[in-house]
Amino acid sequence: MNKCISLQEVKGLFKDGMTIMCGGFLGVGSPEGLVRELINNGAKNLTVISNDSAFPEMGVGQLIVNKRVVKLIASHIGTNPETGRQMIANELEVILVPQGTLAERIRCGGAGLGGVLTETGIGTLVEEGKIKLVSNSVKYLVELPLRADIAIIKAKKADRAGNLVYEKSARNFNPLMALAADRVIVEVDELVDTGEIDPETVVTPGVVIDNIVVAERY
Amino acid sequence: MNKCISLQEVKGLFKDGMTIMCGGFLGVGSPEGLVRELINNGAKNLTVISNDSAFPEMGVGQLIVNKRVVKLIASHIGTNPETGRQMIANELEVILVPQGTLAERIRCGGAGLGGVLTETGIGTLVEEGKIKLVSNSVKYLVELPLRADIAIIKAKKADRAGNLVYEKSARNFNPLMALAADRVIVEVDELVDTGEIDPETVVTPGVVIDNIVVAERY
Amino acid sequence: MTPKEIIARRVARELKNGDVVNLGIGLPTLIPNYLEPGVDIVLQSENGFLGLGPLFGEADPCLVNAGGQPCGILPGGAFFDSAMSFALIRGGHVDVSVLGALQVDSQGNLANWMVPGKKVPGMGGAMDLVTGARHVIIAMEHCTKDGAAKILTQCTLPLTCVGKVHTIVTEMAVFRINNGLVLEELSPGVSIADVRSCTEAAFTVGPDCIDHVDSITEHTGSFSATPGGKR
Amino acid sequence: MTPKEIIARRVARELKNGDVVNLGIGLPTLIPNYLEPGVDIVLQSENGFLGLGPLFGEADPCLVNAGGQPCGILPGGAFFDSAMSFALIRGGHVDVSVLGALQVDSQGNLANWMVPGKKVPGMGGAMDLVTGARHVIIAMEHCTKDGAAKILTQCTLPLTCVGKVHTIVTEMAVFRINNGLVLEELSPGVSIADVRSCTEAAFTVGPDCIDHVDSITEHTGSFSATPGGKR
Repeated sequence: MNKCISLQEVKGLFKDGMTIMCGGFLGVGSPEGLVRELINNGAKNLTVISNDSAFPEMGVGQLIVNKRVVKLIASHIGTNPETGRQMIANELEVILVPQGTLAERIRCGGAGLGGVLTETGIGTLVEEGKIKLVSNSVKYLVELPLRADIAIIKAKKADRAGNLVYEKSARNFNPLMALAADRVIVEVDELVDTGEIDPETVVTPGVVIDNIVVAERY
Repeated sequence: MNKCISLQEVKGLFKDGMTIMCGGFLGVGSPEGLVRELINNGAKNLTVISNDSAFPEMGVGQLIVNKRVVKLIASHIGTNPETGRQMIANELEVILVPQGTLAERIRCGGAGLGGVLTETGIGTLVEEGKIKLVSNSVKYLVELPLRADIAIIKAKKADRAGNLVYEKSARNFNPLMALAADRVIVEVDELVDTGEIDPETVVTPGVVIDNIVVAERY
Repeated sequence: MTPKEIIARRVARELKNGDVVNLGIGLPTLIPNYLEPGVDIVLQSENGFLGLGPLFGEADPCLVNAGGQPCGILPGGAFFDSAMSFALIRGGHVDVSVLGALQVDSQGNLANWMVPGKKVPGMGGAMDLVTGARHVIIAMEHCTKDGAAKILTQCTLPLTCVGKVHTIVTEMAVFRINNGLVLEELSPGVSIADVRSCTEAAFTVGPDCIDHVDSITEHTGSFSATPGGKR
Repeated sequence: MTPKEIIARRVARELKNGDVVNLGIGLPTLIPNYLEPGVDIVLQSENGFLGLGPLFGEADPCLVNAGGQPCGILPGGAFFDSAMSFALIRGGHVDVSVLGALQVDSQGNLANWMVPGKKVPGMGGAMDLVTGARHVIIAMEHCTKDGAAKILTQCTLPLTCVGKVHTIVTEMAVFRINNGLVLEELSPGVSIADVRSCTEAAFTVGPDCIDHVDSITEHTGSFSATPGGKR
């Protein structure tokens, strides 16, 4: 089972209408090479799940600018003016989710949980259309899992088995998305032989990773 | 803020009737020194939350044998005959929780979540008295958070800020319990200066740790 | 071969190269001994790691399997906490879960965690494993030590799950559960009649099942002592 | 001092040694500059670490604060993923959250994430922060740039939370929310009348609040240009 593939081989995996998760926080920890291949591949009508829409020239922001996205699920879109413009022009549906809730919904999708109860969003627009439960006199929203067809994530280093370690604040949503998609593709700066990463420091175990792509130097 | 205390100072913290979480899996990764101090301290009528009741001479098993526990919440009690005996003799209330559900309930307690939805236990005795929700045609149980007055956990190494790394399969429930109690006391084999643990490899951040005790050599 | 060895060997053939597998304690731990060459699997240990391997060198008190026995970890393994362990299990990241059973029935129900009033070890991770693993295999001797059937029309003991079992492997036969119980395969020398006599549940016979009609039940031992061993 | 500096300095006095603090982007990031000697706090950054510190040396593209600016990490810090970051935030492990506001009202409601039809940046981590942090401090200029009140009887913009704000610090005053709005402290030279003229919400005056009755509103500048700056 060779998980290592080239960016060329990645390209064929993306299809119109897919749901794509993309790691990163304001573009930090986004798989830039994979985003570029996704754009080159031409897939459109995508649903994208990401913390934010980054910047027009960075991370998932480029997918927005290139009009590949019909629906965006994110916690924040303020850094990419194009996202707001498309939303107001009704070219793009944006579902805003509190960041902690977004993290838990993705975690649920990866962990086989049917949802979580959170107080976050109670009394706000976020509660619209959601089931509410009262427990111990506190009102909670039932927030449902999120999954994707493909997750594209970024890590610092992988071994050939797919075990991953991340770098500083570039970790963010990547380890959560690594469990929450039918296919998980990781872009890494460094590939090492299986066994070279201390099992104690592995953040994402290799069994959840389908494909590894080594980032090209820019 | 000196978090480092002696076993003597720990002793006074335990009170009758408290709920105590204790890390470990069949005793592996249990804070043996803290369990011993808890026994020496004399606190009784305890509610204990732990994966299992370990063995009569190991981990929380010793609390059972010493009749300090009135209620045990665990996934497995088969390795400690005294637990079963006390349960059948109505000396001890035992609430059995599927292990994955136990982990999530403790995680909820630490993460400010009101509960999780899991399919685990549907159609079994586990569902008794619980709210059920159907989502996407799947029936789920709503499982509620668990918290404790004090969590006693075991780690391999702490820095003086309380940042923790664990050792191999002795990690288990310890990192979850580290967030889920009003006071968290960790027993470590090794204490190092703040800054000596690489921030990338910290498993439990120090801010959740109240007290650090260095294990005595046996 | 003992019945346990027959079962372990047959379960091993269910496993494909690259499968992530969780093995229950007892009989299932024998399975890796029987993997075909070229079939590499990754073992998940519910207490918090992937890459479970045999013990080599000195036992490390901090490295045990889900039964508490000292073990090893193979290159490419990873340690994690119990929440991650069960995220992997519940989330469908474990391809195969192999467990023992007290009872299993033709609806795919399983009972393996308590005998009311007698023995209540608890479910441990079993309920999550059967709920989350993609393929749930029950590996067990066909009958109890007393000769009672364990494959039933309906489980009578408290359930571990409802309708989650896919495959049953015993020393006599292999069943799939697919709108009821289907006998898929017989062990060498075992006849359909032999199986019927030891199985309470009704079952259909799959198209590829070869009946060893003339068999004498001498090969596997464990059930030959219990002719007609029904409940 | 600018109004922002006055606010940051006053918020800094709310922080106790050892507090775990999350600072919103903008004004709140000035606060660490004004900590008293002996007050060490730990900064939590919602994008995944504890021990946020000033940038020293070259910027690392993988180490940024929640606003995306390059920063540093102090000894004793720790990195984690977004689920852990918000487990800490939602779970009460962050002692103080300091955020800006568009509007805040006397029931402790906050609006700071959207202006319908105009600007919808999104809530980011704000809704979780106000829900989970033990002490929620709103740090903002008392009025809008146009002189409109931001401390209202009832927020009119979409809410970030209901009843979660504990403290409001502006360049004019400090309020606690405790069964309604309580004026606790006035900035030097600011009178109760000054505050009333810039605040839509009714408030009571706390017992320790010293009224600078004879004040001329020249100290802080920002609101002196908007006498009677009500909505």
